Amino acid sequence: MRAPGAIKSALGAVMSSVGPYDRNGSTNGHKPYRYSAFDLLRHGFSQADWPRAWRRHDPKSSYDVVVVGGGVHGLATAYYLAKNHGITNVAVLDKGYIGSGGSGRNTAIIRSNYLTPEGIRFYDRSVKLYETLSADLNYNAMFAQRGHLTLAHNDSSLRTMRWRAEVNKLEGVDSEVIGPDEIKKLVPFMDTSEDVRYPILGALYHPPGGIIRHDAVVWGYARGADALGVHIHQNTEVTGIDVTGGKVSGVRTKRGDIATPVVVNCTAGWSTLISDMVGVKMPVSTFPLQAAVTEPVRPFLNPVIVSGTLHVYVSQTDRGELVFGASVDPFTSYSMRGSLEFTEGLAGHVLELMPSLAKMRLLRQWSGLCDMTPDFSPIMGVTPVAGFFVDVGWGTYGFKAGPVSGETMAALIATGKMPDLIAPFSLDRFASGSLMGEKGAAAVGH
Amino acid sequence: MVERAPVARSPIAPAPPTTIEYGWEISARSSDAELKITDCTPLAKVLVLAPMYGELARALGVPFGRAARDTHGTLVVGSGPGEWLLLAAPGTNQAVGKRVEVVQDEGLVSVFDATHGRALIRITGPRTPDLLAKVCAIDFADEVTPDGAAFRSSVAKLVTDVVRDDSGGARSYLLHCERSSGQYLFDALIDAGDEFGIEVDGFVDPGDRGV
Amino acid sequence: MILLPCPYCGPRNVSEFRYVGEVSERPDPNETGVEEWRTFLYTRNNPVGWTTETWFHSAGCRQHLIAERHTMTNEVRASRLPEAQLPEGQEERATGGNVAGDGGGAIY
Amino acid sequence: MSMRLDHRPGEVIDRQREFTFTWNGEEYPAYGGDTIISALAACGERIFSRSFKYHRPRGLLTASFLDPGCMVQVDDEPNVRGAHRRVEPGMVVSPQGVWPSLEYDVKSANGAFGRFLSAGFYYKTFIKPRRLWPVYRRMLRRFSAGGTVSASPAQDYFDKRYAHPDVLVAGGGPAGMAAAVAAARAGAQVLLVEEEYELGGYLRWGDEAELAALRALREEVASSPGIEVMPNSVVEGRYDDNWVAVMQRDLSHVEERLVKARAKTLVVAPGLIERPYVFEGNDTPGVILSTAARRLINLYAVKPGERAVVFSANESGDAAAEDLARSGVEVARVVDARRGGDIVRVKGGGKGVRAVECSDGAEIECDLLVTAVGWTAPTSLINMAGDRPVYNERAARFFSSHLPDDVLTCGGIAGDGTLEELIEHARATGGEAARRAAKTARRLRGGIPLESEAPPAEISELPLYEHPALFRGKTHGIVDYSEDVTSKDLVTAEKEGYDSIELVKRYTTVTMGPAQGKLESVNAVAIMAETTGRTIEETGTTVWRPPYSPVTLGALAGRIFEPVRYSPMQPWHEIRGAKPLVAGAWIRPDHYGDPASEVLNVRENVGIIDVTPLGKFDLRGPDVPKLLNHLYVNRWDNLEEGRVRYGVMCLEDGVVFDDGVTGRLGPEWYVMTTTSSGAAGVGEWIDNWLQTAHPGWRIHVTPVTTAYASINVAGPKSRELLLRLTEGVDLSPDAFPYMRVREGRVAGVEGCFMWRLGFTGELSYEVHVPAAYGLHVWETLMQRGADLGVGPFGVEAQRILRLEKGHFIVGQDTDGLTGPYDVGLGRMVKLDKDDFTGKPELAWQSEINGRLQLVGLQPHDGSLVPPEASQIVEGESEIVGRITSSRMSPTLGRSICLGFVAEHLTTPGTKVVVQLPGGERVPASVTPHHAHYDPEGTRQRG
Ligand SMILES: Cc1cc2nc3c(=O)[nH]c(=O)nc-3n(C[C@H](O)[C@H](O)[C@H](O)COP(=O)(O)OP(=O)(O)OC[C@H]3O[C@@H](n4cnc5c(N)ncnc54)[C@H](O)[C@@H]3O)c2cc1C
Ligand SMILES: NC(=O)c1ccc[n+]([C@@H]2O[C@H](COP(=O)([O-])OP(=O)(O)OC[C@H]3O[C@@H](n4cnc5c(N)ncnc54)[C@H](O)[C@@H]3O)[C@@H](O)[C@H]2O)c1
Ligand SMILES: Cc1cc2nc3c(=O)[nH]c(=O)nc-3n(C[C@H](O)[C@H](O)[C@H](O)COP(=O)(O)O)c2cc1C
Ligand SMILES: [Zn+2]
Repeated sequence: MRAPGAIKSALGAVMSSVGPYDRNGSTNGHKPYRYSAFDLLRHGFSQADWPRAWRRHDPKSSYDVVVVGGGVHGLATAYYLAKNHGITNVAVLDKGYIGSGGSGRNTAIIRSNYLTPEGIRFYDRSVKLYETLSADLNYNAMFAQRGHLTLAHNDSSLRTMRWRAEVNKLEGVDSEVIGPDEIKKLVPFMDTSEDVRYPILGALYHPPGGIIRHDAVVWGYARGADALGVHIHQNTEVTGIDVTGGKVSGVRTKRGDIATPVVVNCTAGWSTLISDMVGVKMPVSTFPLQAAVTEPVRPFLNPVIVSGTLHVYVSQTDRGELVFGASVDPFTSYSMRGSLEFTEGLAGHVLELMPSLAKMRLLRQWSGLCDMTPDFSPIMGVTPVAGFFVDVGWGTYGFKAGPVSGETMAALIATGKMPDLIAPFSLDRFASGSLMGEKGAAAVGH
Repeated sequence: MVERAPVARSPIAPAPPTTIEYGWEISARSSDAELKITDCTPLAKVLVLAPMYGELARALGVPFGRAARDTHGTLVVGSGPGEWLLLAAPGTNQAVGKRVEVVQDEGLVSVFDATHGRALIRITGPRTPDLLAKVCAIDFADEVTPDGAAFRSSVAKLVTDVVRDDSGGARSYLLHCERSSGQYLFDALIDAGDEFGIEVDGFVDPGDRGV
Repeated sequence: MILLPCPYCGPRNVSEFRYVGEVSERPDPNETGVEEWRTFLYTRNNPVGWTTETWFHSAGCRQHLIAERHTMTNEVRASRLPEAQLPEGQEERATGGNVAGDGGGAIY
Repeated sequence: MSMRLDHRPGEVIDRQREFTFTWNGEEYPAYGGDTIISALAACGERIFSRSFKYHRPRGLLTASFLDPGCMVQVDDEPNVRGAHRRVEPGMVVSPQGVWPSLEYDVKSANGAFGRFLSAGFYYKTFIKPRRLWPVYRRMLRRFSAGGTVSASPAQDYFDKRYAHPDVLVAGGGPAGMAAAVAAARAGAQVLLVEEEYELGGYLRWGDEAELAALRALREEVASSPGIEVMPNSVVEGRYDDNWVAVMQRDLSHVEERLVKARAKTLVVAPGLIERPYVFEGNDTPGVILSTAARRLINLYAVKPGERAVVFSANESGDAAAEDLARSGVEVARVVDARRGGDIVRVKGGGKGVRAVECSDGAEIECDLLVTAVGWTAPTSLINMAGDRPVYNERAARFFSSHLPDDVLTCGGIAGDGTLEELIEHARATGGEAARRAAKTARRLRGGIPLESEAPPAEISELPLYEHPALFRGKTHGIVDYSEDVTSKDLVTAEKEGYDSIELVKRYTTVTMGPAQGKLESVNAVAIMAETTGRTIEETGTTVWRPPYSPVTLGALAGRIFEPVRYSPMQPWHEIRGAKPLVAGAWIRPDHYGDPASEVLNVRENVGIIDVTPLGKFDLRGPDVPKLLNHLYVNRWDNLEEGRVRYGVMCLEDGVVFDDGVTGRLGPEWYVMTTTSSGAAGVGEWIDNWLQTAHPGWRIHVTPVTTAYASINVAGPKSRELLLRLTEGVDLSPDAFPYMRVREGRVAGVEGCFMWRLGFTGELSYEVHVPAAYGLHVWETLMQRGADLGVGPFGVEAQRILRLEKGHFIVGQDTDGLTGPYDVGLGRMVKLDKDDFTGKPELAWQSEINGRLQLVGLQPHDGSLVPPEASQIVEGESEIVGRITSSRMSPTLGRSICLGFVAEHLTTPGTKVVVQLPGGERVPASVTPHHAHYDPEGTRQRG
């Protein structure tokens, strides 16, 4: 595998060819329009139009960096390339509308209480970035840190919860195992009695966890990146990548060819298709993951609830709907049609936790694609093809990592130096057999 | 040196009143409801593994997917590829097994007494297809699963052998599952049959009729 | 719920089966090198389109089978027993439909 | 004020059955057959809810299930469709989400601020200061829509069933009925599903000719054998391979039942949904659709108002005008869109419509505006079947473009025509559906399609009538009633850059409410097309997804089937008050009151434990040693008859997967045991190896986990106890030493086998008894061992006993990356074997260092039991290990542990630092062996 340094020089070469950057990124940026309560009032009175959150462009013939995939990862990468490194000649390409992948379909759970120290540090940085994201982007993503409960229904998952709690405390992340009484206080609707099929023995309580308005994160990054000069091209499917002399030289799209020395694969569920274009084989399998919402009812559920044993997650949005998720479908597929088995299983499991919800009605189910890796951890960094970067393997958990991934991938691309936070997630860990221990938790605690 | 004769017990708690017969504790209840459920676990259950198209297969005379009675009244069920389940009167396990063992087959043959490892339930009555339609995704229409059809599928989420074995003109099915879940399956069938007025009927040795 | 045609039992709900995964050749454990073996362990083709995979009929005949499925439509166009198990000259029996002889067909 | 009319020919109310119910705290009269809303409307009520964002008063709009303003709370059930649900005597119905009351709602002040609450306003504000956001959020949450759920567990009964219709017809209007009859006549078994309480569709509120046609069709349906009719039931979804979900609501003994149908052919005949018109004031109470007016008048005999304006673009509007006139409503004006007429806005207020302003400047006073501007095709079901609907400009609605073979359409969704034409087309469709179903039936049964099959029927296409394209008038109004989204919001959002239909949907939440776009979608698309200058076709629609209409969680869950497993001794455990432990599907005794004394009893006397859940496989055939060699890391081809051996299995990635003992009972007969939780996985894994990789091996594998009841008899007096019960086995230490297996009779039961092993560290026999006799043997052991002090012990005591002996548990003392070398089993791995699972990985593993190692640990303070998962640390916060098992040892009177430590800490005697969950740090030492008790194993070998 090529050393990261090589990428730096590759990018360096292009950068000199396109001339020096304005560090403020204002060469081709425009002045961002600031949202505020005052503005809202002003517009309310004048009923004047708001400016576009991001603009449309025709694709240029070349960019310094082409990001494939307009989800949270791609957009955040572009945003931080521009903001932190002044690299603004960047295009983000998406085959559909921005957020049409997992970023627009996820159950929006944000937390950092992973199992391995590496995992915890990485996701904790993301939570920190999320905490200030609305202010940074001047776009309210409505991060609601209502607390996150992972239920334990048997000894072994309780043990895993404790394990996670202990490692988290050592990493300075707030996580604690609590008992059924405390759970009942936090969630009065929960059936904490002992004589049920899957009694609740305890839970891992993670107060900083919560949910966010996922679309707003996507739009906020898009708006922020656009303001710094990044081009966002929707309905622009990448159909091929050109490699010359072992180096990336351009991408082909349904809207024409684009020359570029750097391609970043941020396509999650479709990521092997993109990597296949340059012959980089990845240990990724695409599984559908489904979710559903109910009709709204008055708020009654504050924290986010996850039960690994019952394969179900529940949270209530501020609009009053319950948002449900489950584990991935039982076989690989690129189909997003969804299944009845999913809603049946889901409803059964939700009612085992909260039997009094039997008359709530399921409103809509949908499905997204997840790029699953063997060790339940992402693949980030360089590949054997110079200039071809990957930020994939986000599986069922990658939305929460959007900000930190963008920040670190941008740093890697711009500086050629591998940030410590993502070093453990490199593609070569599979060949070297140093898989991440999150699988360890998955194996014992589901 | 052992004072008490061993008593065999089904995994399904017998509906009172109970009695001991054929060495088994069984329910002595009798019902004349239209839809009946009986715990038939005391029947001898012999499992035969042998090549799918060998001598023994020919001798058993039943392919996978079908069930039929042999001359001894034993119900021979083609329960899997290269797998047969033989159901016979209580206590005849050894005899049934011996009858099979004498057949010469080139391939590997194994004969097991599965009496203890499995539970066996019979449901009888015209509405049995409606009951089964609540717990099993297979089509119970005559054209698809006629009398004598046998298959393994999921019944109330449990892997179960199902045999259509009409008795005396009445629709009837045998359900055969792993022992430890016998009570579970029995309860699930009663729950599903509730709306059709299902009742428990005690076990009676089918005698000469075989199973 | 897709229907998966079991070579023995006929078409059944996919929920009766367990997905084992893409068919992949196991390298000779005594010859293999790290890279080849780990590729076998972890890397899959993950195509959009037809793929050949192993399934286990866990709630039915308890046999493994090989199916060709389209990963976009989930259509299954063929299924057979694992190669090695095909009785000689009987390949045609092992594709879809009525393989279990007279009785198997009664099962759907 | 009564709005009830005299008898109508098609009315569905039963005037003989009169009763009262409660609405908003007051009693109201109703007739049988009334919906909640028709009964209220008959009493002159016009406001049934408040809108979600602006809290505007809302009344009737569609008078059907979809009616967005008619969601009410019935007892503890939220979001009941008041315009669909039949009212019952004594029902307690209340408005939702209003405070303090329906008439006076303080939140409606929002209306005045509406201009500031444009779509997406919340993304633009509450950003700073950050600490105030949670406060804003709580405030926003007050404004959420919907009713209330109560925390008291519901006792409702729901269930499910499967169905296998040849032809499933979705929609019981004239088209659906005709298709069903034709299919049945062609020999198909038909399931005819109708969302409303009776068959008939729009014919039910029609004129006399239509009512006559309705009677004829109903008669045909009733007299056709092979049609099962499900009224008040909804086709909720079409999934892959025509797996169709139907929600049946008309049953007496269950709340709702989910019917899962494998339809061989699906006929989609849902008719058309009438579309509202977008203009200022279009959500004012008193603005209703033509079909709503016709339903109210003709089905419920309710007069919708006193003085009406009708805005009509089609026959439905014209018919409504006639119905109104005939029922004594003054029709002040019919504005005909076909002749260029249009309406500009409705003036009104809290009480409803006051006047209508027309495009010619006329302002007409009235209390009712009826609109008939066109239809939306409910393409939801055909979309789910993979179809992308296309827009037809002439008919001004969407049509299917490409349907799979097993889906057909008829009726309004397929085209226009006279009733006769529609019925004829439906009959042809029904016949073709039956023909295709017959073909599928043969395929499903494994048959080969016949050569001489009937050729596909020619179904002539229905005509398409020209319809004006009317979506929005000259003013802005509500597009999505339940989400309070206006056309202005859509225009604004588009200008802000949310310029595709998918983005505008998510930004404004248009179509995301309870009707899921059935009322709103086409208007939203049209408005987007208008602002972007694209066509409706280019703009496209959003994705329709299941369910067709919202479905209760109870019905989706149905009866909860979760198989449970019990051992034959369970009745005894229950009588003895064992604390149950849920272990996967198994329910096991955790302990019988005091695990510590159960441990001591095993060490001092003899204890018996029910270990039936241990996975057990009967292996027969000449090639069993090959299989064992392949599955386990250690060697098996040299196991002699009568012996048992412990083995460890790894997966191909070299991670420990399962362990257990396997014994050789005969020349070609072995029994393998696995962990209880691993049994299923190991079984499938064996099947996989034998069926795909080594089909030539002559082996029969049979799972026998519960064919045997398994009882471990452990303790110094175990031999003495067994001597009293066993026949045919010489139990003397020389004849039956450690790690041997013997067959014999126990407590009079034939066919038992037992082996000696040392999991507990004591002399012990694991006795395997034909399961039906398990309880008998167990009871006999208890009886005959009374004087020896025999007692039961549970899983907890067993865990302590094994920890005292230092045996690890797969899954507890190992994780998803642990290899055999990490847990001290390196010596077992026989790399010189030709092949076994994980061999290459284990070969490489044998050479690497630096992985955490499993060791025995003892806290210096023997009274302190560090909780499992306590971390072992160095320095500030560096993690160098963790405790995996930890208990107070009753035998040693001190705490004992197993745990992982970094390689440099493995030397016996090394002091490590354990951080307790409270943060306190305590010292512990690495012990010389994993075993804390009798490390030489003299007791178990005795
Ligand atoms: C139902 C569901 C629930 C989830 N819940 C959570 C959760 O609660 N918390 C959490 O943290 N994570 C969750 N996830 C995971 C999370 O959604 C993803 O990991 C994350 O959104 C990935 O973001 P991304 O930007 O990498 O990819 P995506 O958002 O998937 O973006 C990839 C983009 O690439 C585009 N693309 C693909 N191919 C091409 C091409 N050839 N040319 C151009 N563009 C292309 C796609 O159109 C898509 O927009 C969930 C996922 C799903 C499906
Ligand atoms: N709707 C009218 O008022 C009206 C008036 C005049 C003419 N027409 C024309 O007559 C034709 C109507 O005949 P038709 O039979 O197609 O429609 P229909 O509207 O008469 O009947 C369709 C039926 O399907 C039911 N339905 C819809 N979706 C369902 C689902 N998912 N599950 C179960 N039931 C469902 C509806 O409740 C309705 O009763 C159309 O072409 C229409 O233009 C209609
Ligand atoms: C967190 C979250 C909440 C959602 N809430 C709703 C909702 O209230 N109503 C709705 O119709 N859809 C809701 N959706 C689903 C979307 O409508 C849509 O199904 C999803 O974005 C997938 O897109 P698709 O269905 O167009 O493929 C929600 C989606 C997410 C991720
Ligand atoms: Zn099968």
